[in-house]
Amino acid sequence: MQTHKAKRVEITIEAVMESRLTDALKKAGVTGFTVLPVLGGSGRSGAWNRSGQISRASGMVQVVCIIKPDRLDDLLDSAFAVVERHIGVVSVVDCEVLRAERF
Amino acid sequence: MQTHKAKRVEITIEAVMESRLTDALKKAGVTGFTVLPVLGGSGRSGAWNRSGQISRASGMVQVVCIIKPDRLDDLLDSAFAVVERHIGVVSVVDCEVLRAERF
Amino acid sequence: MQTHKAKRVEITIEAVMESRLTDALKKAGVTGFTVLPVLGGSGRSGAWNRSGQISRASGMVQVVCIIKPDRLDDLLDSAFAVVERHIGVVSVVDCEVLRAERF
Amino acid sequence: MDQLLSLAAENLISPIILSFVLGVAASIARSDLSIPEAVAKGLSIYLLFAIGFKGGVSVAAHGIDGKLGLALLSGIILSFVLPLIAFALLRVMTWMDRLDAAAVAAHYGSISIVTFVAATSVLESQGIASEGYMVAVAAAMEAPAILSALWLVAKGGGSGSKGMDSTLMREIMLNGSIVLLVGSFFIGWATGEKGLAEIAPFIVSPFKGVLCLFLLDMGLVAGRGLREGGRILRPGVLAFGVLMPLIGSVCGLGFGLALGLSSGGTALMMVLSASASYIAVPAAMRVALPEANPSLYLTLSLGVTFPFNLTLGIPLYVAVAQMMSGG
Amino acid sequence: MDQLLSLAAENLISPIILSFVLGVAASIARSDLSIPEAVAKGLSIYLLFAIGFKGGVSVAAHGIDGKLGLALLSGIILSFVLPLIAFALLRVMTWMDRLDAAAVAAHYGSISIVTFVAATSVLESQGIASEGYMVAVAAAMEAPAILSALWLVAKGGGSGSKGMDSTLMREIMLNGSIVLLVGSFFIGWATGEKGLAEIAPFIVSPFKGVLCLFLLDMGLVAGRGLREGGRILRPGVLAFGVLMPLIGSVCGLGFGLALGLSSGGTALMMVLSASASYIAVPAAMRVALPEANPSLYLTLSLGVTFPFNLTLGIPLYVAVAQMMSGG
Amino acid sequence: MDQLLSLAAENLISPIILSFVLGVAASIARSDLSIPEAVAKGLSIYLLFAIGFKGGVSVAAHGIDGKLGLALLSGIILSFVLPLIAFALLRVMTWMDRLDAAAVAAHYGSISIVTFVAATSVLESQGIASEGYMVAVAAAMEAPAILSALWLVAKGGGSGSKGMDSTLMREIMLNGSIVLLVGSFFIGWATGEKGLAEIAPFIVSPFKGVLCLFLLDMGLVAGRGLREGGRILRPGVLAFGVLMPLIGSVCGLGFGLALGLSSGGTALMMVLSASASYIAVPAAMRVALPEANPSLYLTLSLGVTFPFNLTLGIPLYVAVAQMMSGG
Ligand SMILES: Nc1ncnc2c1ncn2[C@@H]1O[C@H](COP(=O)(O)O)[C@@H](O)[C@H]1O
Ligand SMILES: Nc1ncnc2c1ncn2[C@@H]1O[C@H](COP(=O)(O)O)[C@@H](O)[C@H]1O
Ligand SMILES: Nc1ncnc2c1ncn2[C@@H]1O[C@H](COP(=O)(O)O)[C@@H](O)[C@H]1O
Ligand code: NA
Ligand code: NA
Ligand code: NA
Repeated sequence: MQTHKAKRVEITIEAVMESRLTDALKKAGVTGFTVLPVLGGSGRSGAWNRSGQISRASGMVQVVCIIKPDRLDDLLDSAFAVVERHIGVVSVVDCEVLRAERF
Repeated sequence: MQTHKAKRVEITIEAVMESRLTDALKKAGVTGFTVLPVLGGSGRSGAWNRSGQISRASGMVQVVCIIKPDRLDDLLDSAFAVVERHIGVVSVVDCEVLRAERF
Repeated sequence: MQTHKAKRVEITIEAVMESRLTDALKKAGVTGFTVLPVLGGSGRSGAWNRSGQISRASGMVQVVCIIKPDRLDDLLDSAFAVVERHIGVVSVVDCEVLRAERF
Repeated sequence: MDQLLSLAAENLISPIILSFVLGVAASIARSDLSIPEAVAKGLSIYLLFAIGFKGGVSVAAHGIDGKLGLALLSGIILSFVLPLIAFALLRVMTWMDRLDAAAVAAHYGSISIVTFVAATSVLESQGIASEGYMVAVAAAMEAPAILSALWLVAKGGGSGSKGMDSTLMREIMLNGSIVLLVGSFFIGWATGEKGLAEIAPFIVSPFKGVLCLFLLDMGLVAGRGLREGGRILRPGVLAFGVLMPLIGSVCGLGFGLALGLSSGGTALMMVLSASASYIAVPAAMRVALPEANPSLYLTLSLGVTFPFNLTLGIPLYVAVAQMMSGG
Repeated sequence: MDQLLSLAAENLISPIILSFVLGVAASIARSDLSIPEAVAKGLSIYLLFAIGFKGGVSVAAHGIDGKLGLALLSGIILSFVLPLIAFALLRVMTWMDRLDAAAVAAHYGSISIVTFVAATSVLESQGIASEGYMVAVAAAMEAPAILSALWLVAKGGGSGSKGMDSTLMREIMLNGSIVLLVGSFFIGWATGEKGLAEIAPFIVSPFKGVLCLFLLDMGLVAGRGLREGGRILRPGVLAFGVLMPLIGSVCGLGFGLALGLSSGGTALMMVLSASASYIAVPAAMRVALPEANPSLYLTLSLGVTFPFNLTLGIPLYVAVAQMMSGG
Repeated sequence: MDQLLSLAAENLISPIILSFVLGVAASIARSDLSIPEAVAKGLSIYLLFAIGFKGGVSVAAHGIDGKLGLALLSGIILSFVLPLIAFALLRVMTWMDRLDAAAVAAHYGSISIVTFVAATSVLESQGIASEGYMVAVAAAMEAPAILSALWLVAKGGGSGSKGMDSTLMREIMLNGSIVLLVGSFFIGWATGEKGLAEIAPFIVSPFKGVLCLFLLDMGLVAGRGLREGGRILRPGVLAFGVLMPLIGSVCGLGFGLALGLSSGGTALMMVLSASASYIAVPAAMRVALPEANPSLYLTLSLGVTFPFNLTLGIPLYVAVAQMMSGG
């Protein structure tokens, strides 16, 4: 099957920052992303988990964008501007996609 | 630790198509997969999110399969037959796995 | 944007083993990880899904750790000690991260 | 007329309607108020179970009259026929292509169970009796409309339709809400008043309150849909969303009178015909007509027709049913 | 006998049982009806809280008789001993290996709290009183069976057992359902009738209705298990799933009579002994005996023994307890 | 004094308090008892809807006196001013830097709606009336404190503050709990006693029971926070967590007396001033002051001040309000 090179960017970010991040992505011309729920985690700022929580203060989500390689830098710049002072993790993986016209 | 080359295929697909996709995967001899929930997303067909929804019409899930590299084409063919006319994203990443006998 | 090489390890493991795994990771000096929920799946031990379940016996979670490449072996050793006799999948992907000082 | 207006006004300031309005307003103002998906599903399971059970108990109490079979048949006919009317209207009134028009039409042949629930609670508070088996009629009307719509697409060349296969057929017929509604109807029927007495403090007393929260949620979802899909609501489309329920209700009225249903039953038949699906049909359309535009049918059904029925439609249908059936 | 049959029949057409049946039927027919995990957990938290609380209130009202300690001890002994019987039976009646047999045996020594809840509601509707502290006995019986099973594996060479460590021990003893049951028992005890009066409209009146929805969910899960794991139910295994609760109930009866419990208390002791765990023990087995086959123990416990107890077992145990304790 | 103690003791052994204690104990003992996030949110939606609605109904019943506007204004002033006091205290009593102190201070100017709910249920069970519009005051007090805190940071050089932008402002003002509280307040007001009668079996009778489960959940979350964040509770910090609510309550008392509120209303004004936010403010702080340490403010607010108010604070404030307002 014909596949095409792309980048899979995964941004783990505080739930309160989700809409700010996706707005920034849209401004940077990123048209597609998927948001995954996160149950809990641990990092330099300690451990957390969502069970029983009602405040959005302590949850995170994972935003996954698959993009053409040449769009990567724009995306990282705009994502970085949002996560800069916040906790969270940004990682990039090389991938292959079907239906390249969609990205 | 001894690891083995494999492919990680990630298919983001409408929830209503999940069982059709997994049936197709099983027919193609794919024996293992994991289904992750998706909270929301955005793409050419607009933005969506699951909060408060009761209909299955507008949700998506992510199906992740790790397979031996030589099985990739079969998998992609059968996955493509299902997603072809539907919205959704298929991506493939090179990975290494422990316990290769399981795949 | 400046990125740094890292490894993304994804461990799909039974929910009952989650705390044992994360304890082992912490002992091995892994300081950051994220836990994702899993809806269902299928493997050699059959198919399962969480809907309507109240027992923790049949669910799984996905633990994702991003680490410096040189820490990979320690991580895999300690993860393997936990998953060894259990069902579950461990995969490793090469990735790039922003803010390398965090890993 | 005066009575009708005051009835509508009274209907409008009920906690149920206002909860829906609150939801819509919160969404449109972009508040982050939201009800978790699991909770919304839990509420809908409660409502389906309760309404089915109570319908069954009422059948157990009043016995089945010969009309049950005819009522079911009428529902099925309506569900088959209404999409044809809707389709014709859409092609005339809007710019929709065949595929989109068929997908929207399917929704209007099928039914909205919450509209039905809201109508039963209006009937109750006005002390108007109705046939308990109307919930079975509701269940029977869920699916046929889908077949009509697929037939419309197939007739037009079928491009865009993946058509009906046995898996989809099973999915539609055994869709969770139909099974729960019919199942609890039979449980209510089998256990009767005695069964009801055991669980009434759960399914009867708090019913209206739960309905409020559920309508709050529907308002939130509808408001989000309007915010995002509002631009599809060109005048023609909007007009269809209000006209079609009126036409549906007239068809329902005809069948109700012909069958000699009680005035409550006639009103419910009107409500079912006037209402548009937002659970079963949208999911079926995603499978069978994946290229039809979901925001068209979701916005119309949930954002236009549902609120219209909830606020103006139901009191109107109840008043007309009473007038015409001499209730 | 006649009375027993009519009692069983009456039991069978209650909303509670029929809800379970609906769930099983929906699953087997592959309907997509499902209750979200979060809602199912919410329902179980409600039931545990309510049953624990009411048990505590009843102890506050009737005082503690000297039998509480003995009843707890009896429960613990039963939980230790029943797995040994179950294990022996399994090795004779089925082809299971040591590991699987031990894992299954653990389930039958422990208890199913929903079976207990269903039994209390049968007792209530028949106006049969029981000792409030039976919920504490239920909690005490959850864990010991696990130790017996691990001992059985260890004795046999231990291959396959990761054995008991302090983490697992803590997890089992402080498992959510035990803590909630015991905690709410103490809250009920401390606040007594006055506390109950405050929250009765929440934990008493809607109780049976909530139980219906919960059993609907259990039916859905059990049906799915049967659909997927049904092939493990060879005749020997199936026979075990029905025989073992009967044997358990006889042991429970012996202890109940020996202690001089009320007929309700004796019935509950029988129910606890007859029931098989499906929450705490399966989770412990995944940790301690990861190589044992989960579909064996889950299908047996939830797909065979639970429905057997729910439909035929409970009325039988109640009738026998009344007969034997002269109630 | 004696009366106060017995009142406190009585308060302490209520199911509500004990449920919270059970949650804390279970968490600290590392039990895996947990309430799913969706269920916890569902419970909080129920409580907000019910308390808002009942407040509105009470306003509909007793009419609005001229004090409503003044009470709202008082609330807003208190919410603006209390953070300044809290900030000064924190800088004196603890080693916190400017940023952390401001973030904590914001919480104490704002309010905890569950503390408010618990207080209303104490008032109710003692038969003390209060102004229905106090829920509107509660809503009005949620946000201003955040502005004060950001001003404190900006004044100090602003490093660490991303400050207030219009998006954040909208998020805070239209935050889900404010919208639901105010929205249901208006629904209650509009539909009055008649609306209440329709849904009372849902929002009135089971209210306290639902509150128990919600407090169980809050106990679980608070206990987890204490287990993980307990080390931040140095003596100075701990002392602040108890002293600040007392100071807040005195301020609230002043305003309550000055406005001539009923003794119940005065008590609620004290409770609002004494309580610390744990929903809206923490989320706003993560956005606006991301570098402030969340475990400081969450542990203090939920792990120290909330339990203090729940157990000792509320009975104290009620007693003082009654004494001072001659109730
Ligand atoms: N190395 C890592 N791998 C995966 N997730 C991480 C990692 N570090 C941090 N996270 C996630 O990001 C959150 C915040 O991290 P931190 O900023 O280090 O406190 C954690 O709670 C995790 O959910
Ligand atoms: N580039 C992308 N990266 C990640 N997810 C995507 C991307 N494009 C689409 N998606 C997901 O697939 C769904 C449907 O996409 P579309 O077919 O473009 O409307 C979206 O709502 C997203 O959840
Ligand atoms: N090849 C695979 N790709 C992705 N997930 C898998 C794979 N194999 C197993 N899994 C997951 O791991 C669980 C246990 O697998 P198994 O040990 O094969 O029964 C399955 O239910 C899946 O959720
Ligand atoms: Na219709
Ligand atoms: Na047992
Ligand atoms: Na305050």
